[in-house]
Amino acid sequence: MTQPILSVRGLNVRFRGRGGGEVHVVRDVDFELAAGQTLALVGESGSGKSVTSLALMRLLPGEPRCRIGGRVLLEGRDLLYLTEAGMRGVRGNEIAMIFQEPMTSLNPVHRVGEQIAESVRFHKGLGRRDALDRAVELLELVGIPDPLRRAQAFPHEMSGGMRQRVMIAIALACDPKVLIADEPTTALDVTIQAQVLELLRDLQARTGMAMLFITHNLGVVAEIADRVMVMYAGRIVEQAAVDPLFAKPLMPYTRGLLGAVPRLDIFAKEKPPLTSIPGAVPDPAHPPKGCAFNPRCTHRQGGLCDQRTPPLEAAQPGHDVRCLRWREAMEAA
Amino acid sequence: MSIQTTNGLARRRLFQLGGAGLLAATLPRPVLAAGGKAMKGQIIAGLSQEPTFFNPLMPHIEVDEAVYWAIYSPLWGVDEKGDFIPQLATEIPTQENGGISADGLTWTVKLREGVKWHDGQPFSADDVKYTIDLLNNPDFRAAKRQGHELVTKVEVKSPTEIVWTMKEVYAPYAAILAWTFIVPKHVVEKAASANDSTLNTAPVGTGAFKWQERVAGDHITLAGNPDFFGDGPHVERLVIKYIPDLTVMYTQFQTGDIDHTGLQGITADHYEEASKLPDRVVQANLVATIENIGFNLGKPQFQDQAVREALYYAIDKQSLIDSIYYGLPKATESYLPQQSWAFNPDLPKQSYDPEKAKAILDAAGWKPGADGIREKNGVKLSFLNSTTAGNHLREQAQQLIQQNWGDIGVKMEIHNLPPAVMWGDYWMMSKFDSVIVGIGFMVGPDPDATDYFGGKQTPAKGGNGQNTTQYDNPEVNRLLAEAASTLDRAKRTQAYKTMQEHTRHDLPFLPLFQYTLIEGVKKGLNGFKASINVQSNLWNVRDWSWS
Amino acid sequence: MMRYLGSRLLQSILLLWIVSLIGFFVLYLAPGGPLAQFALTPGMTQEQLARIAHQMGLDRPLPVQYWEWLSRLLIGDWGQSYRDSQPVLAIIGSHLFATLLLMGASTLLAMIIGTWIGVLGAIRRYSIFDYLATIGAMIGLSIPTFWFGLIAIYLFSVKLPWFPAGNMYTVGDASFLDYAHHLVLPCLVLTLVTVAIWSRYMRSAMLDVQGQDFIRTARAKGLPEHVVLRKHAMRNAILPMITVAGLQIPTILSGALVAETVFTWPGMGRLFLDSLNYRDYPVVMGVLMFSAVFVLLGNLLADVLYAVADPRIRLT
Amino acid sequence: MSEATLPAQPIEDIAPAARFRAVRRFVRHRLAMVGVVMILVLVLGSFLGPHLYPFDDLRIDMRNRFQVPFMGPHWLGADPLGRDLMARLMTAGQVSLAVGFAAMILSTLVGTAIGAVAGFYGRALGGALMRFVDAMLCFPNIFLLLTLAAFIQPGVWTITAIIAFTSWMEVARVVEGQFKTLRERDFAIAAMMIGSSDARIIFAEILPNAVAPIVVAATLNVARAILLESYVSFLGYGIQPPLPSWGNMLNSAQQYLTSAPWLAIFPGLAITAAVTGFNFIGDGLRDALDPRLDA
Repeated sequence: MTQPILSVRGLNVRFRGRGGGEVHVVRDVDFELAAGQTLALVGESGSGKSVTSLALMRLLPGEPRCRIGGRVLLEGRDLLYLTEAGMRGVRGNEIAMIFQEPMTSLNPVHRVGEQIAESVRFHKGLGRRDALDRAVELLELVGIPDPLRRAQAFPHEMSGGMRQRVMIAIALACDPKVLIADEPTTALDVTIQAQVLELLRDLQARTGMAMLFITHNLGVVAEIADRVMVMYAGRIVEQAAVDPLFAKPLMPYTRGLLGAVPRLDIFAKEKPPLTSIPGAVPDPAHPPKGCAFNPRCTHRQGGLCDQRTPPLEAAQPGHDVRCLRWREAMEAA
Repeated sequence: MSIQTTNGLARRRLFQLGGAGLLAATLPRPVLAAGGKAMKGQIIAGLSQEPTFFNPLMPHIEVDEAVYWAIYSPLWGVDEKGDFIPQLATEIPTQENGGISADGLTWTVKLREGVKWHDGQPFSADDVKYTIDLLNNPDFRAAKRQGHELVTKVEVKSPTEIVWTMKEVYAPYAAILAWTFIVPKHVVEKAASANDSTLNTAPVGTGAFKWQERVAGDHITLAGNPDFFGDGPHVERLVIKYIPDLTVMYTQFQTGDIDHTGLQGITADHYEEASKLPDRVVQANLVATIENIGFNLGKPQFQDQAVREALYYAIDKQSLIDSIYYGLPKATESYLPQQSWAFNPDLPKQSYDPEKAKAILDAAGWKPGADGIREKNGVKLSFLNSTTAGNHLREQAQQLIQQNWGDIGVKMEIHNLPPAVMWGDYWMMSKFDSVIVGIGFMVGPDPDATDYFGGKQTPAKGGNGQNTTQYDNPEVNRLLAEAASTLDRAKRTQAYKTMQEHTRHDLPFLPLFQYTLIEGVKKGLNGFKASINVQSNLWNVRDWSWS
Repeated sequence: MMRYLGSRLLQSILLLWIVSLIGFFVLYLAPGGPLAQFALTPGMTQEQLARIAHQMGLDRPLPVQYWEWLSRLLIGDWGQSYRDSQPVLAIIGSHLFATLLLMGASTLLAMIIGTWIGVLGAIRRYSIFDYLATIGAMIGLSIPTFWFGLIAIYLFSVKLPWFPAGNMYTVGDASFLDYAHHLVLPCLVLTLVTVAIWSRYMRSAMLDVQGQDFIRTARAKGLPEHVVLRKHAMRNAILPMITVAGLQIPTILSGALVAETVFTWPGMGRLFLDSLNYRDYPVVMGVLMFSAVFVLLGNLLADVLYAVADPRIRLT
Repeated sequence: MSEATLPAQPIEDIAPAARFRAVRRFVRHRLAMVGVVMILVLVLGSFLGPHLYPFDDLRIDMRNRFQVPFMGPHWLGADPLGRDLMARLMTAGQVSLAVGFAAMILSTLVGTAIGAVAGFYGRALGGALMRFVDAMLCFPNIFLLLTLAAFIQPGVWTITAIIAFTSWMEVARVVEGQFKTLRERDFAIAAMMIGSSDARIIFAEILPNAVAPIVVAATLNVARAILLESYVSFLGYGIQPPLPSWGNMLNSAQQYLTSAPWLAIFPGLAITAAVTGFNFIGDGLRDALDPRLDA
């Protein structure tokens, strides 16, 4: 692996409720991200993926409502120790982010050109005119036809796919080193999804930026990611390159997720039955004892899984897993 | 007058040399206008109600009169002593001077020469005839026709002489004329209907002040009339300021924002403080209004004279006056103000004697029932008492009286109404049980009160008047008629005095006190004279001047 | 747009008609009448009063009177005051300035203060400030305006003679400063209520907007907080406030009536009360209709402004 | 920052548990509890107080007129007729609170009925009713109230009636909105399918689901009614003396503002406390019954 651009060590996020109790939503997350690389962060809703990404951007509410611990190193600088002004210089400039809901992520009262230009003006010190020119360029880059006219449009005058392209244009405005894409395709039609993924891949190839791709859709992961990180109840439970993970998932949860993906793989010898994971993500305020997944786990072993919290162990080089019984899974595979 | 004129003329020449207009506008010196009057400064008079209507012949409220006295002139006015003073007429017609014929039916009035209306038109006998005829015109919305309707024929002998004949001798007519302002024929005639003439909003008169402007809801500005036929005016401007809140009015008097507190004056609770103010002159003057409790004699509770008498004994009148009204009003037994020439000072004085009250009721057969309320033949001594809502002091008085009467086993409930309801059919058609009201019973400066006490004057019985208590005493009726139909002051006085004895005895109303109006003027403002004979103490504002 | 305005105007006219019906019949059927005030004029008699009532047309059947009033209104004749025989519109006109001055000044003040309290409360949600502002607003909404006015007079006019207790200006000194000096207390009193309403709505609008995704987008762009706040959050939070402002007009008018009474401010509210006391029907009806027009136009204007300010809205 | 980024909360269900949760939320609402205590104190004070307090509210005592609070036999001082201010405040409290409650009940009934009919039937009838509501809302409420007050003989019941008549419109609007949406919901449609009568659908099916906003509006209406009563009484059109209400006590205190300010201060505090109390409760109820409207 090349020198990482972004390196996250021991990231912890705790929220304090209004009642005073503390909820630990992200626990000891470590990962690294290199230029040109795409890391997928996968998990169900409520697993802590989005909080992780917002924590990197420091977009979570400040203390005392939310405490972030650990280190987030961007080319060696710890973002968690930057001043708020310093952090603003990073956001949208060195790390950019696109969100799940293109329908609501754009400000309805400003023209899209202005919303793109705003970022350039602030970070690059461009004048109003120049910034707008740049916005038009970006719109063209993200494949919006007639960009000159579209720059004058309001968000509600555009379709969802278009708006997501605008969001991407905003994110790319300052040539960021890292792009965090938080479920960028989830809210879109399937055909549009493919186009947007294609666009992201294409742009990444052109700019060489690193991408942290957050999704709950493993189908999308296979399309875009180099490595995959599976998150459950605030913890990384499995981490590997795409192929080994898809080929040989070690954590029952990952297997569950894979089982929940409808496959259109016509070459598969035998179609495995479509399964789903019973139950729901645990309440982070009251995590179960032992392995967080144990109440839903089909491989759960009483007296073990509900007693001990499993550590993250390297099953193979580059393939980490957090399961007390991964060896059995390994053998079975 | 003559000295002033010469002096004024001399000065005027002086001013003309230097450009009178410019100087007059910039220098705080006496302004000398065409008529050669010395007018200096302005007077700001505060009133707690707003004068809004300026045709003096049409229905209006008391406060409007403040403006009328400044703008219009009657044939003769009446001063604070009750004497008539010639205004548009050169003398007061009497039988002695031949102005009134021996039979009392023909009046001849000589008018002042050279009087001009504010718009420059000359005043003449035609205007007087027009005014009297207009009052008798059935299509005209006259405020009152009393007296005028007895005039049968009006003849203009010359521009300065007018003669009319009356159906019968009617003594109060001179007094009524003292309150009848003459209006300009040429102005009223212009309107399609006399009801809608420009006089209603922009009056034109012959008085000491000319109409300048009105800012509705705020103030009225009148300008000194340099052509006024009499002495005065002595100020350039009279501003009548409407200040609806008495406390605010007092504050503004304190701070000097207003020079005079007019109608409603200073509240009693501020009197002591006000009289100590430096550079202010504060007077408490008795006015013609008599506070009284009126009984509806049509109701069974009040038909027994013993009840009315007992109720009178049960009122702690002196405490009421002393504590609620700060001792300022004067207890009275009559319907007339004590300044009136017909006032009878020898009426028996009421005393607070609840025991006697109880005894009277016991004797008359009004025995306490199970609930402690007295009753007789199924009639309970329980009734409502009404007044206009919002009069705080009177509401307190009501509550005190309520308690006084409760002590002798009489239940009085307070049932106050907004003025627009109170003075409607409720009052006029005698729908009340009892009321507590302040009424000026006189007709102008004349002690005639036929309207209030004449047996035929009860609207509820189809009569034409305001005898809403439904009082009907044949002797009183006779005395009232006799007094009105003679011009002999001595005979009239005797009749009214006897009549007051009757009302004191019969008690169709319980006289409580004669009101005091506390008015203040700034020191240095001369000429203020309180008078019970008019409805506004601005009546002689033409004579007011700054030292 | 034109069609929208047309239909709104039609609707407003319908509403005004209902308003006129309610107002007219309630008023004319109410006991008492405009002539009662003359009853105590010396020499006034019942017969005379009846004659005057007849000449004024007050003895005709109500529907006839209503029809006459309405048909005159339709050709722009609002009638004449019984009290001072001026045209009703002229009377309203002469009182309008005072009310507009008071309403305008206090609304402006309330908007500025209320907006800031609301915004600060929203961005420092659950802070001491927010808590106090919330309680303060609730109390502000609960204090009777007139009482607050009385207390204000007692404190700042009686005990500390800083401000005049009433009137709009001093006779003879109608300078700007003099007006301003008189305006302070009534404006303060009227502002109290509106500021409370304003800050509450502003706070909730801000909270609403702050939860929106586009605010996160703006932050993710690395924009400074004040830009996020002004350009993105407040710009959007202001939108519902336009409607709120339109809907507040009746409340502010009511407040103005009370404040005008306490401070003897020569405006429409006091005109209304005085006219009601005298049963000056044409003026009372005039003020009622005028305020209804004012309210409806205010709402219409708010809707139009909303459409101008929010590109998503098209008036159809 | 939005709550949306917090881990997902369990979804609200419509089971009795939700009702329990609403009660719990209400009880935990600090301001609402302050409000409850304030109202309890005022209600108990007004209705029980007179039985424990040594002075009568109507007894005139000229020797003690204008007695300053805490400086004589009368705790909170005495009025111009020497009547005990505290006793009068209690009687006035009975009147003002009763008017507030009664007006609330009346306005809620009227508003609910009209709103329900308008929302349920829609179309011409509903439209006509709602235009009437709109027209009523065109009047600034004090203007309307005063006009109506001129129409009636002021007394406790008539004042209550006209206050109710000027404050039912908001309830009607809320209920109409609720009915419009609820009648399209499954349970209402199902009821219509099986041929339930309109009355049954309105009262048994839809109304219970619209109770939360009605309760909130009703609570706030008590506050409003108390305030409105004080306004009309202050302006001289409301409850007439000698029966005291907090509003008319202020009316008569106005002229003694400089010499006896306590006559104005205490009734004003009482009104403010009562209105604030109900507003607090209303706010708490809104938060408790409808967590989405968290503002």
